[in-house]
Amino acid sequence: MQPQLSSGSSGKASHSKINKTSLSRDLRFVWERSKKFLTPLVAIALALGIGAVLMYLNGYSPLRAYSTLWWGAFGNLRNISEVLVKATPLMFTGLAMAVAFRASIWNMGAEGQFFVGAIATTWVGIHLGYLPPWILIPLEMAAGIMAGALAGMLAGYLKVRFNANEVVTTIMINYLIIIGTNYLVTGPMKEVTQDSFPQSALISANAFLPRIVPTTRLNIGFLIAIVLSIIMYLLIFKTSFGYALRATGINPEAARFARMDTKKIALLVMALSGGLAGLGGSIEIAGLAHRLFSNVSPGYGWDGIAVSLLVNNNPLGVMFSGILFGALRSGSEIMQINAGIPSVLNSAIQGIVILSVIAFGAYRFISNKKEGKE
Amino acid sequence: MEDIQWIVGLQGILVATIRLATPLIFSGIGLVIAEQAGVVNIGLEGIMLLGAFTGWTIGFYSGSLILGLAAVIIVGLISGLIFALFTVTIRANQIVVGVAFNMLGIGLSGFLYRTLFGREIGLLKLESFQSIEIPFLSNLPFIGKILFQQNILVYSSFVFCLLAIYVLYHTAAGLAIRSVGEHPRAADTMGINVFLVRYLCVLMSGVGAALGGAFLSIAYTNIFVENIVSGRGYITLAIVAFGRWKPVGTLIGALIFGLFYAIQLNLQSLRGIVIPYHVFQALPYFMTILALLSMRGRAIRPKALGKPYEPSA
Amino acid sequence: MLLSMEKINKIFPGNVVATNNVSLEVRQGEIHCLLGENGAGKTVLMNILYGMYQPDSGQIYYKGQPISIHSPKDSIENRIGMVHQHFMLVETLTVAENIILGQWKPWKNLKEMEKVHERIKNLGEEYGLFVNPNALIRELSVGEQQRVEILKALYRGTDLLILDEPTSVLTPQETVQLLNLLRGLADKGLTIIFITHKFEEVFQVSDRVTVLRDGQLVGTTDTAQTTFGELAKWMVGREVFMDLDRSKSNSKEVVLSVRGLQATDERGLLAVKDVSFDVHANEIVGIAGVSGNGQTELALGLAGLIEIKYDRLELCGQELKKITAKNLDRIGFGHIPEDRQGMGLILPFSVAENFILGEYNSEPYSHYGFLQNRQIINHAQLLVNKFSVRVSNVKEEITNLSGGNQQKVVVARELNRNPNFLLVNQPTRGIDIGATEFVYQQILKQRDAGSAVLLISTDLEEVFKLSDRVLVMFEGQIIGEVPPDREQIFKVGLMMAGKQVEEELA
Amino acid sequence: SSPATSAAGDQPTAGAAKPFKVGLLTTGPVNDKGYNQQGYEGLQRIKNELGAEISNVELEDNPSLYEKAIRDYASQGYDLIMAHGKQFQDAANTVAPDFPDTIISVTSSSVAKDNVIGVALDIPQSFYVLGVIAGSMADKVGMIGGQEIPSIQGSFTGFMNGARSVNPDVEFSVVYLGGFTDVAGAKEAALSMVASQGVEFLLPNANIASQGVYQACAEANVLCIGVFGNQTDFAPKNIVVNYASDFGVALNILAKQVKDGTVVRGKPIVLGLEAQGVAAYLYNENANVPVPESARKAVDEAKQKLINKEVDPSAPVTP
Ligand SMILES: Nc1ncnc2c1ncn2[C@@H]1O[C@H](COP(=O)(O)OP(=O)(O)OP(=O)(O)O)[C@@H](O)[C@H]1O
Ligand SMILES: Nc1ncnc2c1ncn2[C@@H]1O[C@H](COP(=O)(O)OP(=O)(O)OP(=O)(O)O)[C@@H](O)[C@H]1O
Ligand SMILES: [Mg+2]
Ligand SMILES: [Mg+2]
Repeated sequence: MQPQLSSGSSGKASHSKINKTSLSRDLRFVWERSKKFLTPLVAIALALGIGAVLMYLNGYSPLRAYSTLWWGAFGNLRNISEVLVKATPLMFTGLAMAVAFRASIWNMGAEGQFFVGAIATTWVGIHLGYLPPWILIPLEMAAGIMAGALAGMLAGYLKVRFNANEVVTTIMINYLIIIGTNYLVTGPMKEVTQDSFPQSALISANAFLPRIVPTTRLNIGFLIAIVLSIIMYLLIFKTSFGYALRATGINPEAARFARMDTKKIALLVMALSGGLAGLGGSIEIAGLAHRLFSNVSPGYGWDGIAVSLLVNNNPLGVMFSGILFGALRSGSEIMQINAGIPSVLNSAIQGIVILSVIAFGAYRFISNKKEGKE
Repeated sequence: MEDIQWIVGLQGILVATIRLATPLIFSGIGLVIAEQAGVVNIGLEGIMLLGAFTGWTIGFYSGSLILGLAAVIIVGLISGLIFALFTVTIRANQIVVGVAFNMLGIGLSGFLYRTLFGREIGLLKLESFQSIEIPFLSNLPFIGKILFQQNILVYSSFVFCLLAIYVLYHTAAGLAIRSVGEHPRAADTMGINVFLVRYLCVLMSGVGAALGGAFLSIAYTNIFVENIVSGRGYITLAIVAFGRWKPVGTLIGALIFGLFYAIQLNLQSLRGIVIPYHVFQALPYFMTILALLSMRGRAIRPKALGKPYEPSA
Repeated sequence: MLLSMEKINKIFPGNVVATNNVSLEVRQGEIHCLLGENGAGKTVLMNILYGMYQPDSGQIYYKGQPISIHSPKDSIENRIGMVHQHFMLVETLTVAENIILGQWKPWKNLKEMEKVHERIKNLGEEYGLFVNPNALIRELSVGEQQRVEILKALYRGTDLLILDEPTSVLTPQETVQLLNLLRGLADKGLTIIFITHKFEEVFQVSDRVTVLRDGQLVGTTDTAQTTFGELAKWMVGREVFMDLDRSKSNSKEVVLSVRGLQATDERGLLAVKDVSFDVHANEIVGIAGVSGNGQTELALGLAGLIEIKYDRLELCGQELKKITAKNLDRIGFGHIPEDRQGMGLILPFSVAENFILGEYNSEPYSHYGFLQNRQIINHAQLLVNKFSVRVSNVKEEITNLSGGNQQKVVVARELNRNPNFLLVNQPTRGIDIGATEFVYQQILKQRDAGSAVLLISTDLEEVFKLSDRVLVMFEGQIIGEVPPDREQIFKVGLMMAGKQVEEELA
Repeated sequence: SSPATSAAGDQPTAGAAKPFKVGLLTTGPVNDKGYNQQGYEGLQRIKNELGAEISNVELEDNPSLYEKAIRDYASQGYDLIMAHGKQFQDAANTVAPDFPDTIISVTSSSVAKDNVIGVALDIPQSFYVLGVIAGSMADKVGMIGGQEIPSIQGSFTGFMNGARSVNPDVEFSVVYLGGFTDVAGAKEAALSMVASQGVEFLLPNANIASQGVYQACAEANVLCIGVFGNQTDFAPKNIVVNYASDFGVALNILAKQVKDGTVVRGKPIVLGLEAQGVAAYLYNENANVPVPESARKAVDEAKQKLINKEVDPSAPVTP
């Protein structure tokens, strides 16, 4: 009995391999489908589990925490609507990421693009406030989209023209935009009342987004997000542009071989991505804040990355992961009132969610060698 | 009289430059090592926060900064280990894992700080590293104060940089690292363990980041504050790209960034200046972008950077 | 018996059977040729010996001992060296650095490089392998790079040296040099396994030869005992040089006319210098040449994938100022690219999706910008049947297809557009004999249907089998044209090495 | 380390014997040794002195969160919701009508409307006094602020007026950090002021980041003021005076009124120096250079002038 070449079991391994491949041919589709939905769920469960351990170790009662979290998120109509209110901006930044990541463009600038969207909308909402809502609202949103798209295209242009790594440029542009916002609200756009906070004036009431449930803050912005999720899904998976976008993302060489203008696509993708984030900022202002502050976004841009990745950059999935993260954010405040648990914890939980999703290998798309081509 | 004042001012700026650059040097050099081996770690911000928290907390409880540092290094290693596990072994996308790390770092450091030190206690301080005057050198006319009257971590950041240069460009290990970042398969055929090399390099970036963070909480100042890193992790990414993935370039990048930051603080404090201070605040970020463009992207970035290595079946 | 590999099995994902119970025996001090068509399993078998791949089953005995090789580290320790088909050199490092890579203790200081340079020089003199130890790899020619690969092995000290298709990138003189070198090494007691496609080389240099076909061992024999014809039969399983029935080309209508074309490679060096030629309708023009003489750049240039300069270029009677996706589409252009997986296919996409690459944006597959799934699937089904691609379901990811079937998909897609001008580059690389024959027939069909075909291949047999005219490319220039009759093959072989050879011989 | 909450039930409807419930909302950590901690200490006072059932929420500094946070409290039957910061004004006004029985206080706001009641200290006044000390001890004075928000701008204005009143040719320099978390940045700002501007006396007002300034003063050995609480042990030799403004007092007054139902709706509570115990100035006798007698006199005079409205601490000044 001589020693085996590779590890002793390799002989068996080879057989099982053959069987597996033939068997999987039949089962593959079934498996793929169920896996898609199961993985995120398991991942979330795991993340909450780890969160519970953290709480327990630090002397909090996880049970109490999560029950309040649940109640705080879905306990009554208002809480539910608040979850959706919080989900709205996350869905926009999430969509922005989904589009970019599908094309393997690492747009880290959703935060800044969200800000410029908010700025543009505020400006329109204040200076063109006399216009009737049915003109003003589309107009202010268009402004937000334009602003975000331009911010996105700037990084896109630097990428295709100077081949400047978009991860770096978008992050730097974020800083510039946020500092710029600070300047605007302490200077040019500052409300002109005595002892006022660094904030713009209120936008005209004509610019306010109609609310869906009058007694809550839930506004049509949420519906727009839902509709856009569906549109983006169709765009990416059902149109020829989406085909080109995904092809470029996976294998630029082949894309160029197929006579796709990869540079143009990169620019368009950055514009689209930025536009979505910008619209998010726009709706944050028109639907909720009604005026510009130095910190319109508490990091929605960054959360968007998680929102999108959790569902393998699938726009339809973004609806759900957006609501999930919305619930985490919204519920965690009640959790703080009633269980005294610092809200910073949910940032940690979000991080763990991403990692456990990876650990469960949800997206070969992102994580395997095909992507490595870029 | 006026020009004396002027020279003193300049000296002040340069002293500040060094201090502001130190955390960036730590995290930057660590990142260079990882990226030379082909791994991008954008999770620095998170790891720096964990480092700042650990160093301060352990230092506070044990009363010993050395223990604090030891703990920081351990945390850096653990972070690096987990990062490598995900990016090298599981081969997940490196950007994604980095983002997760940032969220984790912010959340965890904040949460633990709150639960350990509650709210009533308010904030505590511990004795931080004091600056050490290097005999003779520290008395040199102009530069003495700038270079040789800093604290131990400042000096060690430069040592860290020198070590990196030595290892990367003067040892066989350096050859291995660079080949792994450039053409992992070729390295593999030469009997180099690609995974091992990448693990070790990522560990280095973890340690560098953790130390960079700790510098803020136990050397530069003596307290931990939530989000004390305030974006320095992201700046590091830019600086390394600016430094063309080389230790020296990164060192220069960090110093330039520190210089601009020091300058902006000074310009702000000038009396009767009309330009809004935001312009100065924006300066460092703006310069980073310009620097990046000036390289026309044909920067010599490791070919396999960001690409997981798939050993043949 | 220095080495014996027993019953080696290797199956790749997607049921690609690379080697099937292959056994190989190599004697101490011999030069052992490994012969076989593309995709026969030669590289895989050797990669297994070198520890790059792990076999699913099988055993290796080396110097009488059963050994297990889990990684190149193990094979290196066993003094086994390999020169890979695709060079394994780090371009940003110097020759010397590449040679000692992984050999030194991690903390050893690079100052001691001086000694290495010395030894490299000595080795160079001993074996006539001259390279500047200080040169960066990216500054070296292909031939020089190969010398470095061999030096790597010699420097480490090697008893068994494997060379995978070393001559496919060499000029005939370089080949002669190499073969002499190998002889010398063998006489010094080194054992050599030598993979090639070229029979002459087998007879020139080898002691024994083993033939693989479709991943299976056909047989091993003393080179002296066998003949050209027998080996050929073993290799392809039947009479070689399948004479494709073909009518004479008789078209005068020029489809592609190029004058003074220039192109640079990614390093910015001039790779194609002032090339001019015509391709007529209903004609196949073959471009023969050793790889790395500008064919790749020429092809990419004509496909509009890299910037090129030219004095004048006419496609289908239209003068083009610039080659763009648009005017290629308008003219009807088909392209079978050199690098199937890197360029021709998108591996994570389904077979069906891959079939519309390049037409994804045009009717009927896209209607008002929306993909028409039914049309796409039907289209795929149609082509899969018509070109007999082996695939269970066109919705399946194309990664799971064998190299040959992947190539069939590309060919089917490009020919189906029935282009006026068809650019074909290395159409049968890495695909098995069946597929190869099929591809040949398809290309001929296309030509008979009136297309102008430009065929680029490093495989002389292929060029001569298919072409109506043969152009020979050398160092970025077309240095001659010959009719495709077998008598010319030798002459072409010389031309491929550049004119100076003729002069030397004359 | 136990979370600072009492047994507030998970369900919004409170128990039978209705407890007096007070909630605090801040836009940052309540351990910031600054503005937010002031509010939190007030809350503790209310718990201890009025036996109230308390809880607090730290929000991200993001306005679109405020309305919900206030509602969360109101809908859980809280009697007094203390929104700690002017930035809550909009949100408070929006929510108030839906919960008429709940009193919502907005700190640093001098306006009131029905059950929304502003609770403010006269910031410029109290910093005017600090300015007097600075002006009489130094000719080059520096100020380091977190962001350009009213409470901080106002404090600087008052401070500069005070300094000028005793030392006409005193020079000022101001740096805004653009945030409240970068301790290192704050320290560097202070050090560079000293190094390049020759500043001799520093006033921080950047919540937690102020810590960096105290440290800088200790290292560069320049004088400074400890704001919002006793900061002496962060720079024992350099802090000459601590300013402890106590919102706690003001909030306590309001809470008391709410508890016994004597609260006057629609009337803001603005406390100046005249009110007892809202603004305390603790001299540090162990400082390298203790505040000289002359200066202390000047301080008392200034206080009188301010109380009698003889000087306007908010008058525009140029640095
Ligand atoms: N990494 C791989 N994954 C899947 N299949 C592979 C892989 N490598 C080789 N194959 C398949 O194994 C078979 C043998 O390939 P191999 O490279 O050994 O052929 P070869 O004889 O070297 O051909 P060539 O003459 O072109 O070098 C081919 O069908 C190929 O498609
Ligand atoms: N990962 C893979 N999956 C599927 N097929 C593969 C893979 N890697 C290689 N192959 C196929 O195996 C064939 C042989 O592999 P190998 O790497 O030896 O290339 P080759 O055919 O020898 O290249 P060449 O023809 O240039 O000599 C390739 O042509 C390719 O089609
Ligand atoms: Mg081959
Ligand atoms: Mg091969």
